[in-house]
Parts: sequence; C-alpha cells; structure tokens
Amino acid sequence: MTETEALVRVEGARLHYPIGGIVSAMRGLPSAVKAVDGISFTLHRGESVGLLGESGCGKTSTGRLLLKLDDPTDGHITFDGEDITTIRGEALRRFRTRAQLIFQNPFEALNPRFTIRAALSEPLENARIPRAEREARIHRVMDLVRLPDAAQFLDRYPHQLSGGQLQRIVMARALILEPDFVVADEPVSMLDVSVRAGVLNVFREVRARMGLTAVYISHDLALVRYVCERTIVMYLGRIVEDGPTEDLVREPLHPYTKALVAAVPVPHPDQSHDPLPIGRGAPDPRNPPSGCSFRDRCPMAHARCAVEEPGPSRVGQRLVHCHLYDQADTRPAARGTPA
Amino acid sequence: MKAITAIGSRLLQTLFVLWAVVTILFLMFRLMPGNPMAAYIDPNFTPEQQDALMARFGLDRPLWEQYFIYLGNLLQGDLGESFFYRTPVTERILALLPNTLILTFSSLIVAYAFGILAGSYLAWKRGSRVEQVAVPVVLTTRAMPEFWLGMILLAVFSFTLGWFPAGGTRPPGAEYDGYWALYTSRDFLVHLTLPVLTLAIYSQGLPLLLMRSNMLDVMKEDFVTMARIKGLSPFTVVIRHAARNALLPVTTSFAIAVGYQIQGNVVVETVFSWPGLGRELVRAVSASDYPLAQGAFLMIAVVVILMNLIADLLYALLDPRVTRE
Amino acid sequence: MTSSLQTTARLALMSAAVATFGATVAAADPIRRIDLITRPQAAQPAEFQFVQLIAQEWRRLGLDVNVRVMPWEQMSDIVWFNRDTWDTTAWQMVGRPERSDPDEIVYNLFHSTTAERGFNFIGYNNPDYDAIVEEQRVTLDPDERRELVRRAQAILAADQPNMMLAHPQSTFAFNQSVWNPESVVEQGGIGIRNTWTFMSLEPAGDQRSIILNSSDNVQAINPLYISGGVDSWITELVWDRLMRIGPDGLPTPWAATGYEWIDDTTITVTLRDGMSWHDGEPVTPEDVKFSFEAAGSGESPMYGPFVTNIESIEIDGMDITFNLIQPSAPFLTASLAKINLIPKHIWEPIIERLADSDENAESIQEDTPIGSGPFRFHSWTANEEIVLNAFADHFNAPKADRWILRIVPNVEAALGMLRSGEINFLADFPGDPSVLQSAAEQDPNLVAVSTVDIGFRYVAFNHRRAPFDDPAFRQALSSTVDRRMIVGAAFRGFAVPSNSVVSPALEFWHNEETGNMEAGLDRARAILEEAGYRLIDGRLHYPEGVSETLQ
Amino acid sequence: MTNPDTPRRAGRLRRAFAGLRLPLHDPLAIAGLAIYAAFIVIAIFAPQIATHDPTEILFTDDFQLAADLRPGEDGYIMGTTTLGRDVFSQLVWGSRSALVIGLTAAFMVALIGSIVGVVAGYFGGWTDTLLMRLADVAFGIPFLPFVIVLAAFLEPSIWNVVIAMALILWRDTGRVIRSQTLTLRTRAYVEAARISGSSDVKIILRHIVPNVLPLSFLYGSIAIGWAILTEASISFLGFGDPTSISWGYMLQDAYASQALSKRSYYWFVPPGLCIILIVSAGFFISRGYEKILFPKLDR
Amino acid sequence: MEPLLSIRDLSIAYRVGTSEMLAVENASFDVPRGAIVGLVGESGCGKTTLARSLTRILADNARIAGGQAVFDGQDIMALSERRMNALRWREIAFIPQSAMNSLDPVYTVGSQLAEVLCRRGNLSRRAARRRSEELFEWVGIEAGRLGDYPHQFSGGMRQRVAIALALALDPKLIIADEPVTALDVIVQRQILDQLRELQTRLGISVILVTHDISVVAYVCDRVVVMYAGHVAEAGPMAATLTRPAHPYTMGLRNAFPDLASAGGQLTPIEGAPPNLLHPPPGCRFAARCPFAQPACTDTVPAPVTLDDDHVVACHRWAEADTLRTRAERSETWMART
Repeated sequence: MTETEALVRVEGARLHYPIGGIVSAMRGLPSAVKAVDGISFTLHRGESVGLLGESGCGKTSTGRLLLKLDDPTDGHITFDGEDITTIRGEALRRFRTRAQLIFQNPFEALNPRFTIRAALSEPLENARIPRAEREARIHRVMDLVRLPDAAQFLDRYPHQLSGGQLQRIVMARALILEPDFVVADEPVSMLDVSVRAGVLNVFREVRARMGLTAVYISHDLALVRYVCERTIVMYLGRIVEDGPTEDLVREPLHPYTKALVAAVPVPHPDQSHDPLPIGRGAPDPRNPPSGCSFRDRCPMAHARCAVEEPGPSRVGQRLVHCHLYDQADTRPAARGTPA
Repeated sequence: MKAITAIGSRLLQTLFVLWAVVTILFLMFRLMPGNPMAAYIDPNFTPEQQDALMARFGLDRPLWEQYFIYLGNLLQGDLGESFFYRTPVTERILALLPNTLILTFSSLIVAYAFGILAGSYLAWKRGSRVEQVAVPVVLTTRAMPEFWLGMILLAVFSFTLGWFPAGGTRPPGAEYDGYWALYTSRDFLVHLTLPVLTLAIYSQGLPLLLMRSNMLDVMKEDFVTMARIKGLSPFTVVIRHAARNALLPVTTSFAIAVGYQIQGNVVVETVFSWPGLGRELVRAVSASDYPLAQGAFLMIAVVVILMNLIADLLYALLDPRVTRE
Repeated sequence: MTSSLQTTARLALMSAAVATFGATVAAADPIRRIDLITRPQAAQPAEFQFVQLIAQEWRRLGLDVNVRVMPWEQMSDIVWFNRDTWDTTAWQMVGRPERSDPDEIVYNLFHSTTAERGFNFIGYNNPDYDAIVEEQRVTLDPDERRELVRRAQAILAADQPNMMLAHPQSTFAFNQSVWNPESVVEQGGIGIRNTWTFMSLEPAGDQRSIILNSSDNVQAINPLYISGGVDSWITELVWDRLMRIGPDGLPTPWAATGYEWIDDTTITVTLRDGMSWHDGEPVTPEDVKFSFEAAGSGESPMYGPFVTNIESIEIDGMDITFNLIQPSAPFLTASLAKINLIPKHIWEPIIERLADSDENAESIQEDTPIGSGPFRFHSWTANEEIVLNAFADHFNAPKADRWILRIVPNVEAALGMLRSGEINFLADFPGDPSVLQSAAEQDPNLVAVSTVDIGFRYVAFNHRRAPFDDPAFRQALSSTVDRRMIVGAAFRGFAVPSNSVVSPALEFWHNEETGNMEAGLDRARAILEEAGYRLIDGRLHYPEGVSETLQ
Repeated sequence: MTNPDTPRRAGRLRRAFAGLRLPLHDPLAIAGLAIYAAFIVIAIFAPQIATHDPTEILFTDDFQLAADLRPGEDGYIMGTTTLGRDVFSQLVWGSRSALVIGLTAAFMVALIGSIVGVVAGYFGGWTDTLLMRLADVAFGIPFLPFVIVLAAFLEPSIWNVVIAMALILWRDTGRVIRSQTLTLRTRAYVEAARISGSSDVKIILRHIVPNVLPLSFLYGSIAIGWAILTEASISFLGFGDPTSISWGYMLQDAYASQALSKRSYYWFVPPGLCIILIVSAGFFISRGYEKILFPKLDR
Repeated sequence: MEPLLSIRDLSIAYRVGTSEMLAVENASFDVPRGAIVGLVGESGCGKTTLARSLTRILADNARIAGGQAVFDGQDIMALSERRMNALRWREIAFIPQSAMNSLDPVYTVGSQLAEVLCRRGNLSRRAARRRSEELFEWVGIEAGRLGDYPHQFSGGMRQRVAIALALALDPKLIIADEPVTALDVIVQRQILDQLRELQTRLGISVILVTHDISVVAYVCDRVVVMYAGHVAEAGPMAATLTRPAHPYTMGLRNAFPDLASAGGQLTPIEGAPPNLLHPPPGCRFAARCPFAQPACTDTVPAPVTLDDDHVVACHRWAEADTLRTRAERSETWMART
C-alpha cells in the first residue's frame, strides 16, 4: 500500500477534557481527563477498521475527533490530505458531506418532532441539492439500506418505527450524501439480538458496494470481527494493539488484548471457564498509572512498565504497544504504517 | 480535595458577584435623575452652606473618585452617613438586621416544617381526592399578595378578635435585658405570630410542592423499590430512604428561600409595623436617603448572595455524592 | 350658599361646555399645554384628588392640562431648585407653632428678595407688597402691625399669586377612659396633639403612660437640628425654650418669667429660678446665652437664621439682654420661642470640636439627650419606640409618668391599636378623618378632635412664565373651582376653604374680608373674556397681540 | 412495552398546537387557560362592561362627592371609593393593567431568558461564562428592593415593574434553559444535524428552540404572576402609578382610605381575589407545562 | 428432588390507559435447587416482569393476573402481604441491573448492609459488622470500603456490593436481573465467575435474567427462553442451546456473532415482536417464523415436554430436528422478507 491511498491520518492526537477550575489548577491537581492521549494511525481508502475497547478507553472520543465533532487538544488529523483540525466555513461544510457518523442509539439520533422524510432531507438541504432531486435520492438510499417500500416510512415519526428500522434510517441519513468515510459508533448495541444481524449485514453490504472507508467503534470483539478486517484496541486513551482482526482474535499479543479475547462469552455450552489473565479492578481515566497505563492490571508487568511508556513494536502485520515486544531493531520500522 | 477546590472557586465567584452588585448599586444611585440632596437642603441655606453639605457627603467629587472612596469605605465596613439621620448607616442597619432575620427565619422554619410534612403526606396520598384539592389550593396561597393577606389577618385576628397585637415587636414601654431576653419572651412571640403566619402561609408552598414532587421522584427510584424488595417496613422505606433523599434539595432551597424572603419582608414589615431592614429601605428610598437606601439594599443583597452560597455549600455537605470524591 | 355650590357642581358634571365667549378673529397663539404637578396618591391622597378635580375643570376652560405625578424629591428638584421650568404645582405649607406669627408666611413666601433662592419660589414680585411686609416686620405695636398684615392679605387676594385652596383640619383622638378629657388642651392652629396636652394629661385610671403613635420614623433627637415633624414633638418636651407658643397661638413666657422691650432693638428676659438640667446641673443664664450662640455658631445651619438678627447678648444676674441689629416684631416667636435651651457643660466641648471638622452639630446624636424640659429622655428603639419619663423637678411637671411614642407606619393598624388600647392617644392620622370621626361615634371611650390648621394647601403658579404672569389669567384659573367643592371632595369636609395664607385659626391676624372668592366656570370664563382671551375650536388662545413668550 | 396508538394521537394534537404548545391535557392547566380567557375578554370589552370611567370623580344627585357608597347604593354595582370612583369599573379596567403588565413582563422574561440560555448553552466557551456570570450577578440583586429603587427614581409607571423584571428575572429562565440546551446540544439528533452540515442558526431554530419552548412558557407563565404580584406590592408601598388603574392600585387606595376600618370589604377583597385568580391561573398553566416537560413527575 | 420454585401458568397484567395487557401469560417452568436458571429474551418479552413478580413488588399499574409460584412448598402469589414480606430477602433476594441506582446514594454501603442485617436479619450491630466483612471478603472487596458511598465504587465493584447484599441473609433464591449487562466484558466475566463460585459454594438457586445467550451459555444450568410474554422453550442449557426446538431459539443462534466459530453470514429474524395490547390469536412468533402454518396463527401452542425436561411451545415440535437443519440456512429466514 502506498501513501496516496491513505484517507485519514491521525498523528499524535490528544483530547483532554478540562475538569476543576482556576483554584484546582493553582493547587496543582490534575486539570484534565485524558480521553485520548497521543494516538497515531492511518486509515486507508476502502478499509474497515474496528476501534475496540472498554467503556472509557477513548474509542468514542477518537471517533469524534475523526469527524471533527471535537478538536484535538494536540496533534493533527488529516482527511484526504487536508488538516481538518483547522478547517472552517466552506471547507468544513465540504468535509461534513464526506464524513458521516452512524449513531449508537437510533431512538435518539432522530428528532422526534420530524418525519423520516424531513430527517433525510436535512443533509440534502444543507448540501444544496435541488428540491427536485431530493425525493429520488431519498428513495435510492432507502433501497440501499433495505427499506425498499420507502413510501410507508417517509411520513412517519421516529417513535412509530422499530429499533431495527430506525437504525437503518440513521444509516440512510449518513449515506444519503454518498460520503467517503463513515464512523459507526456501536450501531447495534441498543438493538435486540434478533435484529442486530440485519443492521450489520446492511452495513457490510453498503460498505462494500460504496467502497466506504469505515471505522466501527465497539466493545464487542465478535461484532468487530464480523465487519472489520483490521482492529485497533484501545486502553485508557492509548492504542495497545493494531492489526488484522483475524490475527488479533487468533493470537492476541498484548496482555490486555489477551484478556479481552478470553473474556468474550460465546453462545455455546462448551467453553473455557479459566480465570482471566488479568487483575481485578477497573481503569480510572482520571488517574491513569504512570508508564504503561495497563500495568496495574497486567499479570506480566515489570519494573520498566512503571517508568516508561511503551512505544509501538511491530510484530508481523501488527503494532503492539508493550515492553514485552520491545526489541530495538523493530522500533524504527514501527514508526511507519503497517504494510 | 475536589470539594475544597470547588468551594474555593465558589467563594471566588461570590466575591465577584458581591463586587458587581456593589458597583451596580453605586452607579444606580449616582446616575438616577434628581438632586440627591434635594430633600435635605433647607431653603434657608446660603449657597455656601449647600456646597458645604454636598462636600460633606463627597458629592462634589468626580464620579470615579466617589466610586473608589465608596469602595474603600466599604472595605472598612463604612457605608457612609445617612442623609436623614445624619448618623452612620452601618449602625442603623445593624440595629435593624436582627429583627428582619428573626422574622425571616421563624417564618421559614414554620413554613418548611409544615411544607415538608404536608408535602410528604400529599406524595404519600398521590392521586387521592385530598391531593387533587390540595395542589391547586397550595398554588393559590402563592398567588396571594402578602400585604393583602396580612391586612386581612390583621383585621380578623387583631382588630376584630383582639387575639394579637396590631404591630411592633413588644408591648409599649416594655424593657428587656438585651436581644436574647426580648426574643425569648412571650410578649415577643405574641407580636411575632401574625407576621410569621402571613409570611409562612405564603412561603409554605415552595417546600410543600418541592417535597411532594421530590418524594414522587424518589419513590420511583430503584433504591426505593429495592428497599421494598428487601422487605423493609414501609416506614423505613418512606422515611429512611425516600424522605431522606427527597429532603436534600428542599434543605438547600431553605437557604435560597431566606434570600427571597428577606426581600419580600419589605411589605409585611410595613403592614405589621415591624422595625426591620425592609421597611427602612422603603422609607430611605422614599425619603431620598441615598446612603441608607444603598446600605440597606446592599445588606439585603449580601444576605441573598450569602444564602445562595450557603445553599450550594449545604448541598455539598448533605449529598455525599458531591463531598466524598 | 348651598345653591351656588350646587350650581358649581352641576356645571362641573356637565360634559364639555360649548364655547360661549370670544370671537374667532385674529391669529393669536393658543395657550400651550400646561403642566400641573402633584405628588402620588399614596403619599398625598387629598392633594392628588384636588389636582384631578382642578385639572378636570381647567380643561373645561379650553386648556390642555397635563397632570404630572412625581415623588417629592423630583417635585422639589423641579419646583424649588430649578424654578424656571414648571407651570403650576400643588404645594403645601405645614403648620408649626412658630408659624403662629404671620411674618414667616407673609414675608418669606412673597417678598421679592426671596424669589431667587428662598421661599418665594413662584417668583411673585410686587413692590407695593414688599413695602408693606417689610414694614410689618419692624412694627412693634401689635395693632398697627395687624393692620399691615391684613393689607398684605388683601393685596394677595387681588393678585392671586397662588390658587389658595384650604386650611386643612388636623384630627387627633384619645381614649377618655385613660385620659381625663378636661386635661386635653386644644392649641389654636395646631390641634390637641401638642406640648401643652402632653404636660397636662391627667390619668383617669391606672394607665399613667401616654402611648401615642407616629407613622414616620424619628430622625434625630437633637436640639440643634430641625429634623422631621415627629422629632419636634420630642425636642419640645425634652428641651425648654425661653418662651412657648401658647394654646392661643401667642408667645407666652416659659423658661423666662417675663420680658421687657428696652427699646426697638433691645429686649431683656428674666430666667426662671431653680431650673435644673436632667443630669442635675442647674440651668444658668450662661447656658441661655450659650444656647443662642451655639445656634448662631454655624454648626447649626437650620437654627442659624433665627438668631442672625442678634447683635449681642448680655447677662446681668438672671436677666439676659438681647441687642438686635434691627427692630423685629416676630422676635419673640421666631427666636425666643424657637431656640432650645441646651446645657453649656455638655455642648461647649462638642461645638469646639466641630469647629475644626467638616461635620456639624446636626450629625451629633447624644446617647442620652439632656435638656431641662418636662420630660426626660429614657430610651430609643430604632424604628419602634421612644420612651420619655416625666421630669418631676420641672416647674410644670407633667401628670403622666411616661410618654411612649410608637412608630406605626400602617395607619389602619394605628386606628386598630387605639381601639384595642395598645395606644391611648392617636397623634398622627394621615388617613381619612371621617373614619376617625365615626370610630369615635361608635366607641364611647374615643374622643376625636378636629382643629383648623395654620398650614394650608394651594396650587402655585409660576410667575416667571406666561400666561401666569397675567393676574387676570391667574384670577380666572383660581376662580374656576369652588373651594367648598374641593373641601368636600378632597378633604372630606375636614378643611376650611380659604383665600388667605393666614389661617382663620389665627384670629388676630386673619383678614376675614378676603373671604370666600366667588367661583365657578362662568365666573372664570367671564374674567378671561374681559381680559381678551378667546376660545377657538375649544382651545383657549391669548388675547390679540399677545404671543407665547417662552422659547 | 410501547403502545403505538397513544403517541400517535398525542402527536397529532401536539402538531395542531405546535405553535403555542398549550398544555391541553391537564385539567388544572385548562382551568388556568379558562381564567385567562375570561380575563382577556373582560379586558378587551372593558369600555363596554364598565359602567363608569374608572378615574372619573363621581358625585351624588345632591352634588356631594359620591364617596364610600355601599354596593348597590345609587346604582353603583360594587359601591364607590373614598375618593368617589366606581369600584366595579376599576375592577374591570384593572384586568387590562394586569394582563398588560403580566403578559409583557412574562414575554420579556421568557424571551430574554431563552435567548441568553440558548446562546450560552449552545455556544459555550467565553459566551457562556460571560452570560452565566451575568446571571450570577442578577441572582445577587434582591428583586423587590430593586423595583422599589427603580420606581422611586423613575416617574411612577406600570412599566417600571416590567423593566425591572426584564433586567433581573431573566436569570432563572436563563439558567434553566441553558442547562436544558446543554443536554439538548449533546442529543444525538443535534449532533446528527451538525454532521449533516446544518448551520448553528439552523440547528438552534430547528432542533433546540422547539424543545426549550415549553420551558420558556413554563417560566413565562410563572413570570405573569410575579409581575402582577410585584406591581401590587409596589403600589402598596406607594411607588405605583396612580394614573393607570390596576388591582394593586385599588388595594393601595383601599388601604390608604382605611377600607377595612370602614368595613368596605366590597372594595378591599375583590381586587385581591382577582389577583389571586389570575396569578394562580398562571401557576396552573405552568403545571401543565411541567407535565409536558417532565411527564414522569405526575400521572 | 422437588424443585425450589415451581411456576405454573403465571400471568401478569399491566394497565395501560383503560385496557389491560398481559406482559406475561401462562408462564410455567421450574427452578431446581442449587441451579442457575437463565431467563432469556428480547426487551419487552416479559422476563424482567416475571422475575420481579417473584418478589411481589410490581409496578403500580401491574398485577398478578393468575397462576402460581410455589416456592419451597408455598405459593408466594397467594401469601398474605405480611408473610410475603417475611420471605423477602431472607428467602428470596434480588440483584438489580444497575447497582448504581439501586443503592441509596446517601448511605454508605456498610450501613446499607447493616440495615438489612439488623432490621431483617435481627443481627446485633457488631454481628452485622462481622457478617458484612465476611460478605465483602466473599465478593472480593476490602472490608475497609464498607465506609464508602456507592458513587465511590466502579461499576463492577458496585455490582459486587449488590451481590454481597443479596447474599446477606443466606437466601435460598436469588433473582439477578441483568446483573452484568452494563459492564465491560472483562469485568462481566469476572463477576459471572464470582457469582457462579458463590452459588455453587452456598448451594443457592439463581434466576438470571438476561438478553445475552452467551451469558446463559457461560453460567447457566438451565434456560428459559421467553418471547412476547410466553415461554417459548425451557430446558437444560446445553440441550436447549445445541438442539433448540423452538424456531425462535433457532433463529437467535443465527443472529448472534460468535467469536468461537469462524466467519459465516449472520441472519436476522426479520420483523418485530407483536404489540401485546393487541396480541395475535395464535403463536406469538408466527408472524416472524419461517415455518409458520395456518394453525400457528390460530391457536396458541401448548407446551410439550420433549426428553430431559426440555419443554417447547410450538405446533411443529415433532419436526424440530428437520426444522433445525433448515433453520441453519440463511435463505430460510430471508424468504419471508
């Protein structure tokens, strides 16, 4: 793969939310939650990447950065060669037509006061699509998300539709301007099990058909595996492992990924009940440990982990941020993008 | 740790508000139309005497200079000299403040005691006929002009029935060993009854409705349901869990209510000839006694601002979710 | 009399009368919109009412009348301090015992020298009148002086510098089961609430405290500061004066046993023997001399004007001699009955200290004021009550034990208190006097007494501005409304219609010939027609050749 | 367990009254609205309903001031005042002042508060900080004393109350609407509008304002009561406008004329009742809006 | 051995406006002693309502519309409120979905434990303290944290507190309503391990309400599948999951991504559950079922016991094996859309 194929590049992005005020700053207390704390990765055109992690790991914040819903405290994000951290006005409007979000909760993503048609028209209005063209585009996108008899939905209100239908509408709205890039934030977590598959299938299909670059944010490795070829695992605002999903599932490298893979329950009676290779306790985003932020739960932590933040090490097609894989010769290569 | 910093920034905010109110007050009283001393310059005065009088109150200096003198004096607790009494404003205000505070607090204590009990009762009796009638009635009590209610209570209980005196804090010529002896005397209580009743009838609505809706809210909380599932007695469920939680916002609203009440006292103090700060403010304003009006206004504002602060601190104190982090 | 009142009222009730006078010929200016200022109803119900009534009638003359309601501060700013910009305003002179001498009224209010800054805020300027009132000042013979004062009143009646309306009645009440009604003294022009009453009230039962009310706060208890009206009740009881205005309105010796005019500019008074201050020190002629000097020291700006005519004071035993700069008829009233006697041993150090400071004696509030009067100060609770105790050593010691003044801003409550016995002397009743009257009729214990006041109510014209510089125009406006109607509608009958600034209560000085002026819309229209004013399209115009002179 | 029928019906109703968002499902609110409707009719037809000019000084047949007449006497429905005005006509005309003061004040408070709240909440940052510190200051100013001072300095006018309320009382509305806007701003559908490229103004008008409107109306309907009560208090303290007839003025007039000692209850009681009626009507309506906003609270 | 709890024909109704709807209708299943029974289904299927009804603390607009729940020999639906209350927490305890909302925010967790131990367990304060420490040790929290307030715990820790609370009075039955749903997978796994360990050690029965078949597969001995207020299928966990007899259960298996098995297409069950205010006359699943026959839309299928306590409510129960084979193909489920 070559540089030209990169659509999104994230370089050292940080997102810190301020907490406390002047007084706490004067008292030298931590003044910010580090939701995203220095992450770098590249998304290639047509690639589908899962952002995986526990709640509070910064995966949603990363998604917001990618869509310029928040601006990074530090670092850069380029979209198609353009630094989106500084764009405004017309450039921002253009970006908005090319990068879209599929929301977690379809019941909240649509304004209950507006009909489905009004909801779908909003992006078209903003993109100044002529009125005459709009209806055709609405019908086209409804077909795309497998709601072919559009007429029966368009004049309804959100509360009159089921969760599965709503999530497809939400998808339709994200796709109606034919974007290049889509971030899906746990799009099925609010849905019942029996309808999840439908939405996931539509997502897979549309992505393939439109050649979309997609980021799929989830805490569920099984779902990520179903829709993404590559997965980035995050822990406390940092990336711990980044590589092809299948490799990651089959042979997780980072101790955290290992625990994560082991913990995923499966719907079969016969499965391992072995204790997880991880300590108890929960990550505290307000007070992450020094050095490697996972070290307080890591069964393999050693002295170095407390003082030094592990950089990326390349192992096969993967980048692992762990001192266990930290070999001098791999480090320079690790700075590049995974080939 | 976090609590301390929160309190710190809240204090800074309070100081800012105090400064802003002081400045607004200063400008308001200086920029209003009319000669501030019109009412106090005797026509027999020579022009020199008039100028001397203006100079004595510092009114001959440029505005900004007056402002800094005012601020400087204020920091030393000097609110200036009353045009009307020709005595220090601070002295006067401190003499009247206790009367106003005692009226405010006693009426609110009565109002809150009643409001909390009645509010809990109505929440308990949700949907009953009593509740359906009580809610509009309570709303109506908040719609009564206080002086109107006061006058009617006065007409009934004082003029007609003769049960209570028609005004003041004590019988004519009665003497007490200091404030405490006065405030604990039966005489004082008798004089306090009607004004407190008037204010309490007006103020009970807030705690009552607040308590009721909080109770209704809390009763729907999972932990109340859990308490029932735990098989705890209804009394334990309602008092220990529901009421304890519902009381939180009601308690903090008490402090805010003090701030509101103290402004509303103005009217009731006039009706019941209560020697308080509100009445003095009205009198000072109508008599163009600017330093005193300003001082009384400021004192009331300080109570309001302090009570807003206390409300926040109280909340922090009572709700472990805020303090223990 | 009744019939003429009825006519007036009938006319008043008729809807806008058709223009009956004036030919519509030449083009003279219409009279501009005229402001009529009044204080709010809440502060001055009667004033507000008569202004509405007068405005209603003036409009029927073809005038565009704009009633402006404003609080006292703004009113005094416009009328008293600016002087040039107002047209007409309601005004009032309050009755004070010192005003029992007509000088303060007839001289100060109308002499041209006071037009600039003084009491003659209306800008009245009549050299003939000036001459007469100057003369009455220095005329010591009462009868001669009386003639001059009466002539002054006649001139005013003709010139109509103001639209005089009425001398209101003051109504006070007391409980006759507590106080022997015989012991109540009615002071001419003042009413039963006066120093004499307080000294002579005789208990009818066990209650020995005079408990009275005031709706105003007590401002200061200070012998060198003329503060609020209520404060003077106290100063008059706590401090003695050489003379006092008697119940008949004339000055009578008090702390002095007598006085003697040595010549036109010299008067000797003899101090009463055996008087003592409330702290036990004796009252000496030195104290008296000091009192007058303190008033003139510049530290008491309000008392200053009353001693400016004194050149020097000499002491000889108990005799005190005042040497005056020029003869002064009102000296007894305006100076000897005005200046409070204060103890030198207390005030001398204070006055000395004040000389070097930018404060003056007005801001001195003694913790325990010391005088020599019939009552001694006991306690003062801010905004609630003042307690004075009887001073048994006084030469005219009161019969009551205590004098308790309660501050009751709620007038209705004050009446309720009188009925319930919480107070036993209603000393202040700004409300509707008829309520008091009927309360007294219902309750046999209550006695209400109404007295015609020295003070008076009027509508002032600004002589500096056309058309009020024209006496005929003033005459016409003044005669539009019958005063009896005003007394009925605004004062509920508790006032005496008047055309003179000297109250009929001052029988000696009052010129009864000024009488009741003939009034009514017809009369007003006749005067205007005669002076050449014309009514064009329902709007009053200046006489031909006269144009609006204001810019 | 959703029930598709009820919301559909409610939805239609909501659309029909989308503009006003009247709380028509709550009996108490309906009672409040009915009271308002009645007073509005009275105010509009005041000249027809009133038997006299409320400021006219009236005289009896024998040319005495028609003072303190009892109801029915000489044909005055509710008697006359001590200064000879017709009580009934004043009561009727008073509804005009009450509505004018109440509604304009409520409008100002709701408008200013909503604008401040929405702007502060939506844009955040220094705008928010500035506006909210301003609100803190407004919270530090005691309201009634402020009105008293204002009324004393300016010429007496009913507008003093309105001005004061506009200057001070936006604070409560502003704060509440700000926090409402803050939650709305993070609502997924608002973010969705942002992502779909809607401008801030469009988002505010389309997605934020319709959602804060009931809250504005809630505070507005409470403000009506505040305005009328404040006007009454100000009148009572003697800072009112004696040239415009309001119920507060009537009470003050009655009080200053010792109506209670005269047992003129027909004069002192009705204006008070009218105030209670119209103010509590506002409260009733506000409860209706409360139920729209917080449907869980009651049911 | 006699089951600890035997539910028979239990129906629970909600009042909605003027009409009533049966959130649970004629539900029957057993909870054996010392077993974890998974109650699984989609949102709105009635599983939570059913579980809560066993405490007899229902929403204000809900009532028991019929049936029995025989617990240790007595029908708790027929008990007087007084006797029922005696049973609560001592015999039947509850673990809520969100311990955050279920713990009173103004009391320390220690005092909430003490409340139950003293007021319901009649322990002295000192004994209660000792017991609290023991319970905290069981669930793996330091005893020192007894003095902390609920908000000071992380989500997982709070859930452990809730478990400790449920165990306080040695109940025979614990109803756990989605106890791990809100948690991250790692914590979820740890809590489930803990629960299982304690349950085994103490021999308690647990009804575990969940929407997640994986959770059932991980900890449960038996499973009850609910659909739209009806029990669709109930039986031993392994048998039911490997050889489901009800088309709904079969469909669920296809709709669920599975980390253990590689790749493959997921297949949704198209459509949505019926509106229970106007339930269809026949099988509730008929409208979404690829195997529905005319009889399915007419009559409600009666439960039929297959082998080994495996009960299914399906008209085509006899064809279960063939249907299962067909159900494994995606086309079967897509045909209906």
